[in-house]
Amino acid sequence: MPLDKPYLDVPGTTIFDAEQSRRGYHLNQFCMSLMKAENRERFKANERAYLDEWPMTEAQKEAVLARDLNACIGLGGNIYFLAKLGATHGKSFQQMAGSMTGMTEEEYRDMMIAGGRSPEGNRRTGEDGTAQPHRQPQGTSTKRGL
Amino acid sequence: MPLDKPYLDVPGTTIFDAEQSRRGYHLNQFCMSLMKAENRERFKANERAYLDEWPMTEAQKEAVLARDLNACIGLGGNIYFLAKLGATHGKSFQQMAGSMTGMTEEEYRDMMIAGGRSPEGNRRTGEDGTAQPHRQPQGTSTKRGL
Amino acid sequence: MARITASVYTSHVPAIGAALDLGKSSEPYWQKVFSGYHFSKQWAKEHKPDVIFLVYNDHATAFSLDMIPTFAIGTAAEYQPADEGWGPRPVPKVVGHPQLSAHIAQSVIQQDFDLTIINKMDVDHGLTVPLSLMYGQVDQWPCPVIPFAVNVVQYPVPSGRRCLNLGKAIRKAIESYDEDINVHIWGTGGMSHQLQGPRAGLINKEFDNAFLDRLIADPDGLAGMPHIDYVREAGSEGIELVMWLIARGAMGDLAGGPAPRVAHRFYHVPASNTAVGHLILEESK
Amino acid sequence: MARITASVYTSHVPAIGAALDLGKSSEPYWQKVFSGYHFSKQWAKEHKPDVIFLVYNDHATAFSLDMIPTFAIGTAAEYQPADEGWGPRPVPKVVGHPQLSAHIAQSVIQQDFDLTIINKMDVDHGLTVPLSLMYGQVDQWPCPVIPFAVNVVQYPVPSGRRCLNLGKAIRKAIESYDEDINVHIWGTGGMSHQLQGPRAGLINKEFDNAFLDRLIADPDGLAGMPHIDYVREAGSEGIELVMWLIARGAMGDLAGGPAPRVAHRFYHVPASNTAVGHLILEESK
Ligand SMILES: [Fe+3]
Ligand SMILES: [Fe+3]
Repeated sequence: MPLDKPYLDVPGTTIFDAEQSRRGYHLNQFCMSLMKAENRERFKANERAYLDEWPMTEAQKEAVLARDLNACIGLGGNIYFLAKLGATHGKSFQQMAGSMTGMTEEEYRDMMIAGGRSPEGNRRTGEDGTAQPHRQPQGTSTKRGL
Repeated sequence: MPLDKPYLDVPGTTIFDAEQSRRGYHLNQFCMSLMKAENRERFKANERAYLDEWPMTEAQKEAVLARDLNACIGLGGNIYFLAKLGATHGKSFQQMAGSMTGMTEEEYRDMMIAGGRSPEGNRRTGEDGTAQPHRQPQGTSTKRGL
Repeated sequence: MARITASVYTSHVPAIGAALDLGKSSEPYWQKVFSGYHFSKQWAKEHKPDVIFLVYNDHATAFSLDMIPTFAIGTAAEYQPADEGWGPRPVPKVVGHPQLSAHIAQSVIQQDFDLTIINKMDVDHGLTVPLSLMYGQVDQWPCPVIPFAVNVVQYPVPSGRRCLNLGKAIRKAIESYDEDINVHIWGTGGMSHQLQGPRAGLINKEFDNAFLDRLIADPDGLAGMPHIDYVREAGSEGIELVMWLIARGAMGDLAGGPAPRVAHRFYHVPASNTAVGHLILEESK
Repeated sequence: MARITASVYTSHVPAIGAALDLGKSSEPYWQKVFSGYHFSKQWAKEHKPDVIFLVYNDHATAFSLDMIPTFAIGTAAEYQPADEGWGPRPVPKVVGHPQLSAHIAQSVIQQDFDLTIINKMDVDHGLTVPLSLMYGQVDQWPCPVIPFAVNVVQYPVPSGRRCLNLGKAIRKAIESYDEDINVHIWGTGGMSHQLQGPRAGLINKEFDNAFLDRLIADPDGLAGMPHIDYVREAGSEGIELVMWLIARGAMGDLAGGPAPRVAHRFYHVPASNTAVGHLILEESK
């Protein structure tokens, strides 16, 4: 029997397991490089050139350039690595998380102040909660990425 | 009760435990640096200057300069790290091991070909085997270090 | 003989660190968070440990994908606050306790926990935010800290049961240390939160409060909860809560002693994306 | 379903690699060593695995004192031969098996072994010398290899019992892999040797041969031998022999099957400072 992945039916959620880690290795290691101030400067000066130093896929590079965190995660990125990308552009974890929902910053912040997203309807794919695929995007943001 | 160190009564033997590791941290990390060819060249060009880049004790630096591996081990060195020092000077593990016994290279090699050092009398300090403190140095080598 | 006298549990939300560091702590939003730690700061003054054993997770800071230890114990003399991309937090360096940590490493490995020993690493918000919450803005932390990092980033992470048993092993290790010192053990991370995808922002107050109840009164039962329940109920990053079981496992009731005393309990939503939970348990005298 | 069909045990003396690499293998001194592997090379041609799970120890090569994992599994696509100070060995790069190794990592961590996952490392003589001994001088190794590194450098190292149980867990992990592949598991290091101090050069033929006997017929009893016995009897570096118990633990008799068949056994003193031991066990059909 192959090993269980009981987490594949959680809506709007990608668990960072060995398979995702393999897929996202270079994308995530690129993000780690942004922990050095001089690398952040180099990246900001010419993003494309900096990305081209890494053996990432074209899709990964485009997702980074678009700050499309959902796309990054789909391509093997992990939020703790991607956070370095957000940090490089002065973004907070709240802005990063919100950018993946379709909500504006205000909409997302207000949801959190009101108690956050309910787990009701969001435990399993096929229910009717706010995180389900058929209810995306959730807000009125017109921004594609972070 | 403090943790057991049942290995303190083995003659002629230093077990590399956390305490030794702490003592020898910079000495061993210096050795690791010799895994890069350019560092080996820099070290060979001016050993003292290279050593002074490391926060090692003076005793550790002197033991390295003298290639005195027993002294290095007493100061927290571990043979697998020290091997990089020997390798830098083209020495084999057999030459390194032999250098710690007082034997010449030939004497040590001949002992190994004859079946190696017997464990008899060498299991516990206070017995009368060849590794016991009162029988050092064992051979006729006049070299102090490796 | 060293002894554990208390365990402390708290979320370690990075935005809390930022709020403190950027002088926003008097804003009403953050006041609600910090209000839960007023008692704790006073308690911390009255209950000063000699060493803190601090369980946390590294957030892709010291450990990249090149090397992912399940359990890593710091045995270094000191640790610098990490640059996580915003620049290092302006907090004191963390002074370690090489001797005690090496002792614990030796004992716990001999109890069949396969630790990775770390002599050089920077520590991220997972470790420094709890210190800030308990001690505020100081020039130096009040005592040495032993960092203990748990992998909760890449699956599979260690099970709740493994974490509880590890706590028991840590207790044994500390109690076998030959010096009369007072140790606090902290469990950090959580509570419910999710930082990714269309489900970002998930919060589950019922789950969190039940978790606190069971952590106090039924840690052994709680340790049996599978990972998938954390993910489904508490969000993908809610899995950090397994780390609280390590600290809980080190309390005396799980070694046959009396139940610990609840000195303080606090729960608040939100801090940034996260539900903030906080608990102080004292060993009964 | 993947299956383990054989386990191979061998010393991994660096001087053996040097003898091969420097063209000294026809010298009488080395012929005595290599004679023990003639059978093995033929056997290796007739019993070609799809993957080798290779248990070895890193000799302060990939792991400095900054980070010392007790058990580390490689999940990378490839590994380069390391420069240990003499320049890299002129041997092929080692191709990994990311999918199977990630599967094993997941399964074994869920069986409560606290592995460190490694995605980038160079491999030293501990891994490449056994490959050279079994496959000779080749342009590429005949199959992918999963490196599994055990800390036997800094004490405490894992116990024999822990190693045997880890082998059992690895067997379960491999048997749960959903592809019909043939896996060999290798245990390397040892036999008796000491590389340090006035006791350098220690060799204990009686101990080594008894170790081989018990490894074959009484692995469970052998697993109970404490570290101090290895040190006293087999020299400070003889402790590497605990790694053989990992490979042995993965054989079917410890999961209720029949005893393995001894395909080959060899013992010789010396290679450089070390007693060379070698064993091939096949699963009974
Ligand atoms: Fe966290
Ligand atoms: Fe070795």
